[in-house]
Amino acid sequence: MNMNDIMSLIPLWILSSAAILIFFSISIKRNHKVIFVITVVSLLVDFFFLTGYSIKHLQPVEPLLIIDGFGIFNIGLILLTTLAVVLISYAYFEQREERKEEYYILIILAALGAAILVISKHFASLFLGLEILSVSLYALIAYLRKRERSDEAGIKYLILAAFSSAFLLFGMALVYAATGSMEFAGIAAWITQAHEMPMIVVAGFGMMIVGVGFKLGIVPFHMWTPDVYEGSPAPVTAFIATVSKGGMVALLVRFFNTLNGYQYTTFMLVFTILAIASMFIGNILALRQNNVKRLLAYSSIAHLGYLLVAFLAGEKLGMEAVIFYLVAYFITTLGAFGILATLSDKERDAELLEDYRGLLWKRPLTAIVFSAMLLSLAGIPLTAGFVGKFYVLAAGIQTHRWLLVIILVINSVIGLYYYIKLIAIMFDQKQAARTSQELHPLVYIVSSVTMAILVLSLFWIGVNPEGMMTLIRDVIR
Amino acid sequence: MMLASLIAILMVGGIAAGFLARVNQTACRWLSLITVTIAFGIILFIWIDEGLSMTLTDSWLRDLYIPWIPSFGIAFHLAMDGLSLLMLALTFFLGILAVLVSWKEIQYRVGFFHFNLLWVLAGITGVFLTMDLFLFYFFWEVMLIPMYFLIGIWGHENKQYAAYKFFIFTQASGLLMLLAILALYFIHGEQTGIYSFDYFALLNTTLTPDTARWLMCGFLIAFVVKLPVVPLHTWLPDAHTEAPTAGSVLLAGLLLKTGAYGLIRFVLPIFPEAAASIAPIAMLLGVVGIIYGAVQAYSQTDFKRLVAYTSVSHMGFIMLGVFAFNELAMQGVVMQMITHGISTGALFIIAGVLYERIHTRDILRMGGMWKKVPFMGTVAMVFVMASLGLPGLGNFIAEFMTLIGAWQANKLLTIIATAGLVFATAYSLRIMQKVFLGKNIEGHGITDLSLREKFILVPLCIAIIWLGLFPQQVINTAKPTVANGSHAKNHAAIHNRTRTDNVQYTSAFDTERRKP
Amino acid sequence: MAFYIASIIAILATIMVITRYNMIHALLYLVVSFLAVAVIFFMLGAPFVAALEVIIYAGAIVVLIIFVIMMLNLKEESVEQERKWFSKNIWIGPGILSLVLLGELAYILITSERVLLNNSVVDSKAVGMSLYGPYIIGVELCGLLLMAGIVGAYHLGRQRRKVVHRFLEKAEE
Amino acid sequence: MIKLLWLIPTLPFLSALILILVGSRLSWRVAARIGAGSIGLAALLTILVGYEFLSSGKDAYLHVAWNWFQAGDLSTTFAFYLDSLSMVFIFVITFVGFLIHIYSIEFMQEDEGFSRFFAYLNLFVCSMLILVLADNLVLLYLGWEGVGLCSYLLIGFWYSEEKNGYAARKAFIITRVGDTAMAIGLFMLFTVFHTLNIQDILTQAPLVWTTGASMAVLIAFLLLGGAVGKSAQLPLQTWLPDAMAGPSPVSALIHAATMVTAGVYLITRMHIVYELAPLAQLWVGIIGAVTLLIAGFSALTQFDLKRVLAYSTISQIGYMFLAMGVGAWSAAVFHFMIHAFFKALLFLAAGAVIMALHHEHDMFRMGGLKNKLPTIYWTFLIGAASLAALPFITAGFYSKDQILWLAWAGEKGNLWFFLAALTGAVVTAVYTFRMVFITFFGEAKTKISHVPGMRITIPLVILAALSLLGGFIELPHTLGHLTLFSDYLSPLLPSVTLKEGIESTEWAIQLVTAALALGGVYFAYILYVKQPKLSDEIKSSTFELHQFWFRGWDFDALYNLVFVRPFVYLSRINKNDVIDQFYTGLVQITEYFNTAFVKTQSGILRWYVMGIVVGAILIMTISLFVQP
Amino acid sequence: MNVLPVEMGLLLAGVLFTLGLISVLIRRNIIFMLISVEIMLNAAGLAFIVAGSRWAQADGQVMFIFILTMAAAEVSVGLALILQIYHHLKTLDSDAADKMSG
Repeated sequence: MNMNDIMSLIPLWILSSAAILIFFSISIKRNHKVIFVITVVSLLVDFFFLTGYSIKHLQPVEPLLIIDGFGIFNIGLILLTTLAVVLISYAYFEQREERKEEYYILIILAALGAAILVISKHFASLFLGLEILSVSLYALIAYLRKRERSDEAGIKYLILAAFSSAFLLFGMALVYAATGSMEFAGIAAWITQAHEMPMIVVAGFGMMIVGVGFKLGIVPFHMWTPDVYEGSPAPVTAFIATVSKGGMVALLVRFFNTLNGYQYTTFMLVFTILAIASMFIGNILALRQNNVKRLLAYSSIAHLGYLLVAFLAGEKLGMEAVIFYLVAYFITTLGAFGILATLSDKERDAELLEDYRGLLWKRPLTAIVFSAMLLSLAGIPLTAGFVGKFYVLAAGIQTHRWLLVIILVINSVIGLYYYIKLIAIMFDQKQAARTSQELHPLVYIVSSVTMAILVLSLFWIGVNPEGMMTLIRDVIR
Repeated sequence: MMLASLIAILMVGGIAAGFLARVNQTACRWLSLITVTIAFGIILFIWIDEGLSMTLTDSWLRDLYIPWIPSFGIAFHLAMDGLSLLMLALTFFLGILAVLVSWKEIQYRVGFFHFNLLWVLAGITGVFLTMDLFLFYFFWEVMLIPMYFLIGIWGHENKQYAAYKFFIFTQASGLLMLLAILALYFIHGEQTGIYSFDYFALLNTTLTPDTARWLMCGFLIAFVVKLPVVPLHTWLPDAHTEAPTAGSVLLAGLLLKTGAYGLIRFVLPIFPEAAASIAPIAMLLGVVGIIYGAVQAYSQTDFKRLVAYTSVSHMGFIMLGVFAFNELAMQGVVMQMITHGISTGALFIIAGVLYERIHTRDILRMGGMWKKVPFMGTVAMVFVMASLGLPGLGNFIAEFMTLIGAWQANKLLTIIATAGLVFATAYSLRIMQKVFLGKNIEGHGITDLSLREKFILVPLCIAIIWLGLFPQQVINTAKPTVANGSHAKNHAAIHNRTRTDNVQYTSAFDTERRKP
Repeated sequence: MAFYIASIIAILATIMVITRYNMIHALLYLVVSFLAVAVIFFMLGAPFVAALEVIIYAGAIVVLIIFVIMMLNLKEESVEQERKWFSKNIWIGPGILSLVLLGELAYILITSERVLLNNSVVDSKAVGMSLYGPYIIGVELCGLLLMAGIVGAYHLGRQRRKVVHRFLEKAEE
Repeated sequence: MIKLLWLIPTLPFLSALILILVGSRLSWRVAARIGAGSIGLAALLTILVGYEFLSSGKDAYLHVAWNWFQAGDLSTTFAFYLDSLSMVFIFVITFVGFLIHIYSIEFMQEDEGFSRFFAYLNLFVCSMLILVLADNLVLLYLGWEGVGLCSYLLIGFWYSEEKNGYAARKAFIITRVGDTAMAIGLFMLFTVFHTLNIQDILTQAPLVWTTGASMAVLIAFLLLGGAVGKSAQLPLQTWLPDAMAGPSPVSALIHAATMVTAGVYLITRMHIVYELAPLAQLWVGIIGAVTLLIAGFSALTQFDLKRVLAYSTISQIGYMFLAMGVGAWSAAVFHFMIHAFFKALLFLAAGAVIMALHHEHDMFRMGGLKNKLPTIYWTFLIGAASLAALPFITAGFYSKDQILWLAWAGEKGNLWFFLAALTGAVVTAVYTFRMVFITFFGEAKTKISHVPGMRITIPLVILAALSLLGGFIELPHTLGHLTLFSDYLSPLLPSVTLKEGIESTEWAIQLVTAALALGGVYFAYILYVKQPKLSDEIKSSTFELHQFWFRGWDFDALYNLVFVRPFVYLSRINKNDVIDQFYTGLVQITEYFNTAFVKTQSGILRWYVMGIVVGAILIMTISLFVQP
Repeated sequence: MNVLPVEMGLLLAGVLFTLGLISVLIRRNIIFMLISVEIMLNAAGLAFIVAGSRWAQADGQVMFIFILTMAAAEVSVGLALILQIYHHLKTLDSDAADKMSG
């Protein structure tokens, strides 16, 4: 590890230092505000540091990591997302009778894990990144100890994540046993050399897909999503829906491209089946859901299915589409859960459909932002979600994946129903009897500003996506 | 720039009206009225300025090209020809009436209502103007959302269901169109190396017959759902019935027309052979629509539902005419688009006016209104007659030209379609009988039209009679579009014109394109 | 030969683990299984890891679990309950699924090309060099992983107080 | 003056417009002046125009108002074309129309819809004028539909009665059926000639078609369809008897004098096409012959005074069709004119009777009015005599005689036509005088509530005079041989070529006709005055037949069964749109899947683990079987 | 030391893995589930050792150490969670934790 490596890893150092700093700061005095500020500042500093990197930057940190444009972009995405989550968390946790401070350590560590994930080029770093993320999430999910559901969600996630990690590890071991390398590039080289892929490697990759699929929450590894989404505190749910899944997607893209997985019908077939199943089952499950968090969970299953369509399309356009979709999806999901968090009160999260009835008339701006987010999820123009979906369809059509594309369209239509249902409830004339909150309004300014920025970027990317597209294209190269 | 300003005025006006309503509701109504009137004024200005002297070679009136997403070859490209001009004139005319008609009816969330109203109009304007397929899809969707809200918030009893149905039907079909657009884009890109969504570029795509047919189906389905064509029509009765009056007017008057417009603007020029190959089926569907809509209309007891089914029937003529492939039929179609917008819009307004007075749409509970409201009765009579195609009113010109054109293409179907006029008579007269004639069963005591309502309905009357007696101006305006097969390709001619907008004009063909 | 004996012991012990009603018994069998695996590690030329297996798996982790069991103060009825849950039917589905999976795995492994293991020993020094050479970042990450685990466990495992009011809670701290 | 031709239809139109817009605020006096005055002016103008036209000696005069619409090949003008044929028609329309308007002022005085009535009536006159003046078929179609509309409006004038509305709609819809055929005819004409200008078609037709060309026949049949609908001929005759629901002046103007003869106008106008399509022309004759018989017999059995007249109208138009069928164009037009006089007279007189008797329609509740309403009686009698074609003194005799003679002697005539016409003549005489005798003779059964005033009697007298004297402008060879009318039309309408050596029989035919007419009157006299019991016996002995005729040969029932019921049934059962079921089904399927999938989200951890295992097995199996 | 084929080592790992898997599926007691997952992780570690042994590399052992770390962290958090759940539900039955479904 030379100086260059160390320099390249500074964003990670900053993150880990921030975690440790908070750790110590807690041991001195617990102060929510201070720790919040530390977290925000460190994330910001980290991000600004990151923007200093050139997109063309390429610095492998042998053998585990590689810092390249793609990685930098994704780390940036993760940092911003984490920042947004942290910002909406402040108001959320301020009103809860729970120690708040550990939360920030855990979330920084989780972000760090995801960051590792997106720049790893080795099984070991992949695994460690994944586990840092997971272990932090176990605690985050169950963070609100007063709620039974939190524990339930936590233990479910823990057992299932460990279970799927075991699959991932076993798969890795098989691949390693056959190829003698744990580096992506090394494996790729071995396979190229061997001309055909031995079955044991295929099986190894297959088992790894189980682990990956679990993190992505695609069918049939999706069953945890609704329960965990429901049980977690709203900001954590946002985090799971975005960073955790997005990190995995980025990893998958890197891994698959390094291996050039597109030439193997087996994997294409597997992913096609998973994509189709995810789209259908996710959307159909969401149809009559009355819990907004679960609804969003099901919708996220479907969205990952859409994402897989772009992923399967492959080629450059497909990769661009994946990343663009991811960005749009991040913004949208953060927005949606942000609203959910803002509306939550001390007792419980605002997760029932009924909580939203007539919201437009009570809190018009909130309702409009939420509607914008839902419309973006539904892929309606003017929003980022539309451009994302357009991108995905374009990628699918370019490579003639008609089946997937048609199924995507059908599912978009099914999906419309429940997004619209939620919007319709907000526009209903009757109003929910939910009382407004008692906290000092200043607390909400942070959340409100965050939401405003999110919704503006949602529209900005929806109306003028050219900049983002160019950026992504440079990143993919 | 004028074209973009049309859209911009409506959008800005919508937002402004939305906020203004918090201060003063009446001011909000006036603001939206003024906004639409300004747009109408602009269109009239353009029409008078040069529409009256249009010639075949000089058929594109205005053009605006601003690159938007260059990496996909997407541009903000608006252009106007006679057809667009007519459609826009209709749009703003009905738009003004829609604002007026809501003056008393909408007392609830006035600001948001007018915001949606103006944005629907903006979306429709965009649809009628855009010459970039991506942008077209964009506007196509943009007009749906506010429309959804109009139905879903200010509708009648079963509004949610109707709004869902409307939204899902149109979205589903729209997405299929998007697929077709994308496929066309890539095919064209692979052929020429120029990746562009520009309408004029894509016109030159060479397609194998099979591909062409599939792609056309994608476009077609979006348009026929909107039109609507039996059996894809079932969203329409619900949506029309449940929408508030302004919503029904916009739906019937304009949204349905976007489907017809799409057929003329996109399906025929881009896929001429494929369209010709399915013409018999399409015409058959048109005829089925004519008959089926009429039969359905006859049995309805809900006034608005009845009128909605008449729309289905009337739109069948459009299908029939478009696929007859001759100028006469096409002129008939254009005429039908306008006259149907006026006549059906008027009938919905009458239904709304009645509903405001007696709070029911059930025609079995009406009857004998004439004695109380002779003026309304007379007006209704005019539009009922228009809907059954009485000569002297605009609809006759439309139907006559359509049928006489269709006769050249397919005799049997034309005969059946003509027979549909008998059914049209049956249901139209039923409206008159049940609502205005007969006995006043429930003893409704109602007042005749107020000044505002007269101000809405009388211009409609005048318009429909005017179109029936002096349709030539409309025909002339539409002529370059429908009469000349290579009209669309004449677009290049506009480059040489000095009188384009002030914007730096970049050609549609030399922007930066990228092979993805 | 020793490998096969150790393997059989490991498998049998594991089977015992998964069939016990009494948790403590199961854990003891687990220790046996881990020990057998440690033997195998040794035979595979990984003495350092064999030691770690004994210390951490068989030692620390199992002890931790036993500790928790004791904390929860589980009594006889829990064994009874375990027995009750252990009906015959419960085996059918999972059994079939697992057998299919195992069969596939075995098929894949057995049909793959036969490679004999080297006899070379990778001693602790090599492991150390590797750990603190290329894998140094991994080690650091392990530290963070453990930190996450500790913070999490600390937060979740903290005894809950009866909280009357949030301000009171603050006062107590 | 002739330049003002366009004013003739415009005046009624303007009047209609004024009355519609502000009519409700005008007093009845002003409304009446506007309504009737405009027609009066139009009539005056017609006479002036006619005078100038006749004196100019030109064949035709064309006034182009504006280009209506022009698209593709189709070019249509809003233009009025005046020639001798349309001259006759506009004369009848404006003149008889004017008389009827005057009559209506009194007849409708008490009605609250007074101005509305005049508005409709004016609109009707306008449309009818456009119809006959149209220079092209599209404009003709405009008038054609316009009169249909007004007919609808006027039949249903008293709209609060459900059955009036029904009759009105029936009239409109049934005529629309014919119009549809006609429209298709227009399409075909356009396909052949690329124009719809009447004169162009007529000049080109002989060049394009040879006699009997199938296209010509087809088109002729389709136009005949339109004519049959408007003129209430078989098989579309059923609407006219019901149309009597409208006020009597309406029946007089629309359903006797003018609109119902539009079919005659159309066919006469297009006679060149029919000359080229002998088969179609033959069918014109056949339809006329059959219709005149069927309607005649139905007229025999009616109770309602106006229904008798309605059937009689159908029957008389049948004569006109018969005449056209044998190529006796001018005879048809002549009969049209005379018929317009006497039938308008009869209707107006009947209206006066009905009004006098407190809106009593049933003849058998009238009676004995001879002395109480002498003016009405005498004028009615004159009209009846003209209708029954009493020999030598009535105009009806001369016009009908011409038809009978040409049906026998014309080249295209045949024995069957002649026999039908002859039988019809007898029947006509019988039912006409049955009507006269029952209404005016015998005992008075209802009290008179309203004695008609000047506005009613003057038009009656004028029309009566015309019914008597109108015939003397065209006299047969045997009786003076005056051919003013046919000469006048001869440049336009060809005369009939007679069969070889048949002239000598003309006087015999005339004698037979005269005798039969008188015999019919006598027969009626015996049955209804002398021995009323006899008529009752006949009635009861042939009850079924009687009822069958009374119901108009059960055409209504037939159409109900074949067309109306299935349509209504179909539309009723499908009220909720069966196609929607398909989409509802899709939704249900999706919901079913939803229910099924929701069960998998049981919340039980082991089950979730199972899901992952299943996924793993799936992937492994695929890996096993699908080689990369 | 006997020479033995790699497949046998991997097969043993596979068998142990499957046994752990069965156990997760059939156990309702959360602690048992945790233990079973540990068995699986251990099996995966075994596989890594075998693979490392095949290539005579230290990487397999390094991976094992990482797995070990992760298992330890996992168990600690897991047990803490189990304590919470026992507190709430008064049982270790995983099926009792089904408050969230649908």
